[in-house]
Amino acid sequence: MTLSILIWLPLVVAVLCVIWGDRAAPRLALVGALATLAVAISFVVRFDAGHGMQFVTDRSWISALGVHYSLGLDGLNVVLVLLTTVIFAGATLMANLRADWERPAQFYMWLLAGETFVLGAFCAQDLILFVAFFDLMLIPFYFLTGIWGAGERPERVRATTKLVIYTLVGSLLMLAAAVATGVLTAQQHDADLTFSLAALARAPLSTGSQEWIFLCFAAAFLVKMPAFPLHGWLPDGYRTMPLPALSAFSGVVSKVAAYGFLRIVLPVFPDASVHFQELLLLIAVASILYGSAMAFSTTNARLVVGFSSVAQMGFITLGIFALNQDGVQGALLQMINHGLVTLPLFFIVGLLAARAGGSEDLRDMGGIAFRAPVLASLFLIVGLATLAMPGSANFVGEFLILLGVFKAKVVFAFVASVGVALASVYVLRAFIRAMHNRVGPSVESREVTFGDLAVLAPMVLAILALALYPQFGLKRSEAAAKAAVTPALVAANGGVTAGLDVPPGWTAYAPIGKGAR
Amino acid sequence: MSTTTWAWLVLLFPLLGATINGLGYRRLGRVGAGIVGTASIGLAFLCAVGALFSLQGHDAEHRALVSSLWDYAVTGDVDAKLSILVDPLSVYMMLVVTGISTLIHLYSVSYMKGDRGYARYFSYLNFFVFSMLVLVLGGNFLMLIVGWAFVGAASYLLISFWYRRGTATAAGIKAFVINVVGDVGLVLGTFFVLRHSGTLDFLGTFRAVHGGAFDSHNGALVAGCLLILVGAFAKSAQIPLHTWLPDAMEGPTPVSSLIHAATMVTAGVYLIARLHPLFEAAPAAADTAAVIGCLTLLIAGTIALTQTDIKRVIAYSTMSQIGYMIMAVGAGGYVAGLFHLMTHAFFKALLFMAAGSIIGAMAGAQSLDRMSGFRKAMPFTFGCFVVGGLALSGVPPFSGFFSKDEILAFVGNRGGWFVAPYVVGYIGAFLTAVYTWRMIFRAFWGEPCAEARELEHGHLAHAEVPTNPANGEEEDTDVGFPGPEHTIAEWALPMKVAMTLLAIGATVAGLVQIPEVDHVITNFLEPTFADSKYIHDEAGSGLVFFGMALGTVVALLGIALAHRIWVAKPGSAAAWRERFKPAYTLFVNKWWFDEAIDLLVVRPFAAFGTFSRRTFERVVVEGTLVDGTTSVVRAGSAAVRAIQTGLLRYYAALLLLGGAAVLLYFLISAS
Amino acid sequence: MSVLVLAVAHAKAPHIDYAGLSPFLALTAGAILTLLVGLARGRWVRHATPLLAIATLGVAIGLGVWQFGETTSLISGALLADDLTWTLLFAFAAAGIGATLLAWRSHAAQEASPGEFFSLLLFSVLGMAILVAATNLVTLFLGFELLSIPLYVLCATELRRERSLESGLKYLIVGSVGSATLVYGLALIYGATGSTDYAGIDKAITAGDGVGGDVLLLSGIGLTLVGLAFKASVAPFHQWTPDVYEGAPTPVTAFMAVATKAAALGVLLRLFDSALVGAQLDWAPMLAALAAITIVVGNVGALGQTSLKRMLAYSGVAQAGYLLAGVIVASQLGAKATVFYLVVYLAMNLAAFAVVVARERVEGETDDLASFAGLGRTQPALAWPLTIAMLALAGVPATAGFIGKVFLIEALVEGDYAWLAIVLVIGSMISLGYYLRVVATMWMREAPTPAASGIPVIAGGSQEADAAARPQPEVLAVAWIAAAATIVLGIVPQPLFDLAADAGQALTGIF
Amino acid sequence: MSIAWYLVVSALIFCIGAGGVLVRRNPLVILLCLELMLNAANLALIAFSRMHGNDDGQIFALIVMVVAACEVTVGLGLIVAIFRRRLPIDVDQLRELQG
Repeated sequence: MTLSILIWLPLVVAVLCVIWGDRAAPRLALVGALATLAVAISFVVRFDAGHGMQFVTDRSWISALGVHYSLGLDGLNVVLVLLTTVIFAGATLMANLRADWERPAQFYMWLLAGETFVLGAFCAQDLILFVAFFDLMLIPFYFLTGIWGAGERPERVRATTKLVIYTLVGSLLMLAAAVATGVLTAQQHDADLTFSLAALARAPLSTGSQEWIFLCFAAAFLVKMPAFPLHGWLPDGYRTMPLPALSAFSGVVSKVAAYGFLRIVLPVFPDASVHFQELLLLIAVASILYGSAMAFSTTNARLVVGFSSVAQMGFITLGIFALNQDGVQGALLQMINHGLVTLPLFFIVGLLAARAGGSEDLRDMGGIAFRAPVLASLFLIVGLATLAMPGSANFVGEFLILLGVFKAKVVFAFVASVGVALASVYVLRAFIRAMHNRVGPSVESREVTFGDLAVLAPMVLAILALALYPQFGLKRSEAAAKAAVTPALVAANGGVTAGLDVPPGWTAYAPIGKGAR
Repeated sequence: MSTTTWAWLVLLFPLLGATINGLGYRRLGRVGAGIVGTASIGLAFLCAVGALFSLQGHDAEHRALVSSLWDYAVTGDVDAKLSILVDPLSVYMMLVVTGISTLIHLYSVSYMKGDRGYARYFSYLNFFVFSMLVLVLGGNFLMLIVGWAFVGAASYLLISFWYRRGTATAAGIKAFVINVVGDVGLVLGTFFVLRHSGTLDFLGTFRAVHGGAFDSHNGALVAGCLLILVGAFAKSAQIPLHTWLPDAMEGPTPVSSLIHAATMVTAGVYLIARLHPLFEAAPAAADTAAVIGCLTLLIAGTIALTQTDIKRVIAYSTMSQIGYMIMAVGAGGYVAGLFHLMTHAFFKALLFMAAGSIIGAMAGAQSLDRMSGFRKAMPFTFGCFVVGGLALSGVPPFSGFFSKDEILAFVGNRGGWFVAPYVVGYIGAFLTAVYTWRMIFRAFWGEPCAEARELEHGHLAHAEVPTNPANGEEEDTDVGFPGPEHTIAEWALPMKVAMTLLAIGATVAGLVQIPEVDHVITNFLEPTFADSKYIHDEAGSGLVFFGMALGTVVALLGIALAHRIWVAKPGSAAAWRERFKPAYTLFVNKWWFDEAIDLLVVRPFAAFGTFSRRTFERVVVEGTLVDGTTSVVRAGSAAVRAIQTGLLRYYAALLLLGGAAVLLYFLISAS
Repeated sequence: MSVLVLAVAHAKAPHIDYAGLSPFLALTAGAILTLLVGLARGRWVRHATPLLAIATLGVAIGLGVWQFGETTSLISGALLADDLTWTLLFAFAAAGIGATLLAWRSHAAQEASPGEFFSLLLFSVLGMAILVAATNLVTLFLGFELLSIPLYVLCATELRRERSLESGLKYLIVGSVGSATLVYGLALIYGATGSTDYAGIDKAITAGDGVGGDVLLLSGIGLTLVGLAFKASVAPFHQWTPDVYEGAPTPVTAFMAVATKAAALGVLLRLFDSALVGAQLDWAPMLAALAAITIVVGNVGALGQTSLKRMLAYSGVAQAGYLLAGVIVASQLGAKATVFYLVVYLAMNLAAFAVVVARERVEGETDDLASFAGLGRTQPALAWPLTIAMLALAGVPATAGFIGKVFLIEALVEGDYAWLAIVLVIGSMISLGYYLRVVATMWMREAPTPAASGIPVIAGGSQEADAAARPQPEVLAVAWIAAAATIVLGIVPQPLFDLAADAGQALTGIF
Repeated sequence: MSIAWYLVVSALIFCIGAGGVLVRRNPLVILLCLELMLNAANLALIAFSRMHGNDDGQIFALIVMVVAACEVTVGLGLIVAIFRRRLPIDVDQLRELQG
């Protein structure tokens, strides 16, 4: 069974949804999402942490441009693929709970199409293929937001356009940069034109070209995350997006950006990564502090979650640009954790809004814990996980991230740790404002329905399971993470591998000759 | 059954209790919840005893047993297994924690009867015990931190247990955040240690320390230990991170008694004792601990003198007592500190329970100003309070006397500048006696207040409109907590039993370690601290006896003074207030710590938040980065369309102009 | 007398390779035939002439396929029939067929009698073919005019509509200025090199290795560049484009948009990458600057247009900027990229214009964006092709537009014009603004109340009125085929790559 | 007599034509000016063909003339059509299309 099945299955189901029409679509989509999840699980089960890249598919797509349709799973993306399928299954279920989508067939079509593209981006092992999927990811969310989004039409359309343009701006720069990478590599090493990430990693560019290309990639990824100060699209976009789409978007789409840093930037542009390390760390810390500040000062529940994820992505960036194994491992784990908490959080925001007379303003909520203890407890668990309470996998993630940064640049670790404390402020603030204190004016407390539980319980169980055994993620990614940072380590070490524990079989700076592939 | 299995069982039962109570809150009614809650902890206690005996079975060198379930986070330098470390220290802590907890659960069974959050209460309480046990059993830094944060969370949940009270939720978030600050300190400290020790495992770290891993990096070790102290101070309410503890009194009284007196707040003491090899390798950090503890015990004592909320008085007294312990372990007197930890657990829990009983009699009111003359009305509570008071103020032969005395003797014996803490310690002892007995005299002596008189006629006062004692706002009773009807020890057997046992403990617990007579605790803990360089320096008997005498005198003087002010000459308190006006203002305002922190930390961050949202987001992010670029493009578009006049001749003109420009370029490039 | 005989005897007629010439002849014959048929009376003419036109174009394509791979010089070097010629011929013919289908029932075709309309279309196609096949300045100019003059007329065929006339006259006058400039430039080149033959010019230039100070040649190149850039609607010579596109009958606009641009870029490729390639170092920077200006002006201008045709005109300007990239680098890769993108561009625009036509038939003479509101709900059959076209023009992956851009960027980077690549992507960022606006209008806005569809009489009487909901099948067909092509080429671009590769190989002067 | 003079003259004619296109508002006159521009090119062509001594230029010139004729014809046709529609014969009035 090849990865192609995993990737394209959702799209096939999406088409079926359109064919079979509105009545069948919701269930069909749900089945499709769950099936994809099952396939993903089967891959994770068969994945062997020991052997680098696995389940490789590699056939020439556009030979004239040296572009290959090549997919593969390794430690970096295997768990993220699982996460993606989980989140989308959850999102589809979420959507199923709400019956009143207009033109449901199209809604589910776009949702599942989105899944295909995200999975593609995660599995792609060819630079152009990655870029293609990366840009494509956005289109479904464009339609989902624009057609089914909240708010009055003109504002909605404006918000949607803003969202797409600002996130695609980066992507287009990345397109140019990606092509440049391939061409320049071929020129500088007098090799055949190839965009295979593995090959590109083996033949690094001259520092000069690396640097401008790095900046283009960074722009793309930082906007998509989003990181401060490139988050201008976030407030409107998040306020508008329908919740299922939003939880998928914030849950996994933002991760693709972080993943891109690991998969592409660090291995292919090691020198630039070292050169710009401080800049990126600075942005990361700024995102942490700014995101937290916004999260504990805004009163819109959605935006609390939204800006909290700015802060979380800041942590992830921080870990990646610690440029050492601990940081990267932490970042990878944190991606999973954040994905797992985002969906339930947004779902709970939806439930709270439903109980507060449709308002998502914290000031209109409060005091429902007594009549909705289950909801309160679940919110509490998710909330504590979000603020990375020790005992949650999120903590392990942040622990590793901070440890990595601590080793690399102590100061950043100290400043960033302020963000940990701030996280507790905004999470508890939201929790208390929603669940505790006196009952809000127009609030009627209701317990969660079984349908809601069907969404929440599995996610919470997943969070707890990962909390008990974070090693699940760590042991799978260890080797790959090591490999991903090694080029940067070597670059930082002045290009010599002496005194570094370089993973076996890692060959730095081996130029690819003509006909290498 | 092996020692570690016993220990795992100790962990298991509270967790089970918490889960059962948490999930089955609908099925098992009040009785069920109470039984499950108490029984689970009781079983845990029995298992702890089991662990004790099976540990004593090993010979002294092999009394540090590690057992781990699975890899928790093992990658790179991080080697955290899900492991526990069972050694005399952790067993000692286990016994204290489970023992006291059992009694307090028992007490709660009746005390919380009127409350509709009953099952939730017990599940939280069980969860707390579980967390505390994780803390004391954790075999590596990560496990320690996990337990550390769990107890913080449990404490948060229980502080804001009556979550319809704005004051309670505020106190909860305050406690949680300060504790998180502590966690962060602990984590960063761990990094410093981990960087050179290369392992998170306790025993491994100690081995590395003894192996001289830090000889060349002592700076790092000191920094690490100082950061770890931040964690310890936050948890143990040492200045300046103590401000959450008084507010934490928002929680139900048994909670205050268990978490904020007997167990959790003493975690800092345990931490320093646990990591003593590090601190002994970094004397600067250890001394800091001693100094801070010394300051805390003094400052807390002074504040306690002036507070009128009975629970807050006891809270400050707790701070002060923990100050003693921190001072002790900072100075190297681990056994003394831990000994005081145990005795303090007994008498402080007892005092809180008694206070709870009075509050019950006062229908929820907590202000000393309104209490008086309960002596006849509640003889049992009175008795317990007196025993607790005597123990607290260190009157022989009560437990507090021996433990406090051992601490001071040890500190004094260190000599050098430790003389200062020594003296301060006795001043603190005097203050302790004064504020303790101030409390007792005001509550039990004098004219019986209305509630007391009613109680003498055999029925319990009942507030028709229950109000929040903190700010007097009306409770929102539709959710039925805090319970509208209250309970007092006199009328509730479980409370009586629990308090009696504690009273006995508070009385006799000191006898296990009488200087020159027996050293049960020292002998028991010996294996853990065998590597300490202070383990063997006993205070000379001269110093010991002098200290004993001095302690007794100081305590009695304090009691006498209290009696003079609040009993012999009622109303002379006002005169004293006048005489020491500046001091009084300072104390009654709690040395303005809250205000200072608010000014230095809270406001800046709040301002930052508001600035970000109101100004930066609007002006820079929206205005400049988003709208700015957009408007530039729009302007360009307007320009292009403006040129598009529709006038044919303009087009031709532009065409020719363009042509001319191209031509010009080529001509220039030609020449 | 005898002198005359001698003269005849000595006058050696140039050898003519009729096989190679056949497509041109077919087009000519078809055009004339159509014209004649058009003279006949009866309603059947309206359907006969377009069918004839399509047949002609079909035949031309067929003959082109037959001749494909051959490289023959026709009429003693006046024309060169090679793969570049044929590839582009296919493009022109395809565009012609598309336009014919769109024009089939348009009143533009009815007002100017259908025969004239379609034969003019065919002549224009012929002109394009000659233009790109030309290997001689004279034939170049001839083709240029043969392409332009019929278009001037076609623009004005809706004689009753002022805008149509206006656009016609504007196009004519500005166009003539353009061609005057062109011919003057050609004259100067001839003067500088002494030959009107590409080969000769190339020889002359390379002989005088580079053109260093040759003022004459350089100004010649400059003026020629202006003339051709004008046709390709490259800024700042683009200004006629929006007005003419908006004013002209939509089928004609569609034809101009795709075919004219293809022709202009074809000839740019042919002339600059073969005859003038020796002077590349001199003209490339200028061309690059023009390309950059064009990209910015086009994209910026398209923002905030309410007329879809006008917006497409500006977007066409921008796309011309992209297409120039391939010419500038003067490399095989560049030539291929340009040809590839030309074909893609043809598909994308045909789809878009087809939908516009379909809407016009219903809504009357309006291509106002507002009239597309809610199309996604009311007529998905129309909304989808337009959506695909817009996304493709914006360069979204899985459409041919994306691959075309990748190809162009690759050519630019390889030719050391990375900065232009950046300009290109910045341009496409801006372009998202208006392309997505169209998509949003269709899918995310409410359809206007049916009351709005009061069809003006001019919109063509009743048969459209009852067909209000259903657009004509042939229009729909064009839309869907073009859209499908866009998607398919976006996923399996290889065949088109091979075609482009053959076309590129034809330019032997570059590597 | 050097080629330069011919070029100068032709350039002058070209500019005059261009100027005319720019300043005159009557399409008829504009068409005339266009003729001037084309003929400037013709002059240049012929001059060059003399210079080089080959007759390509002459042929070119002939073709240009033909083309010019076609253009004018079309132009006149359009002008007539416009006149029929009773529109002003003034290019500055034709600004329906703009922006």
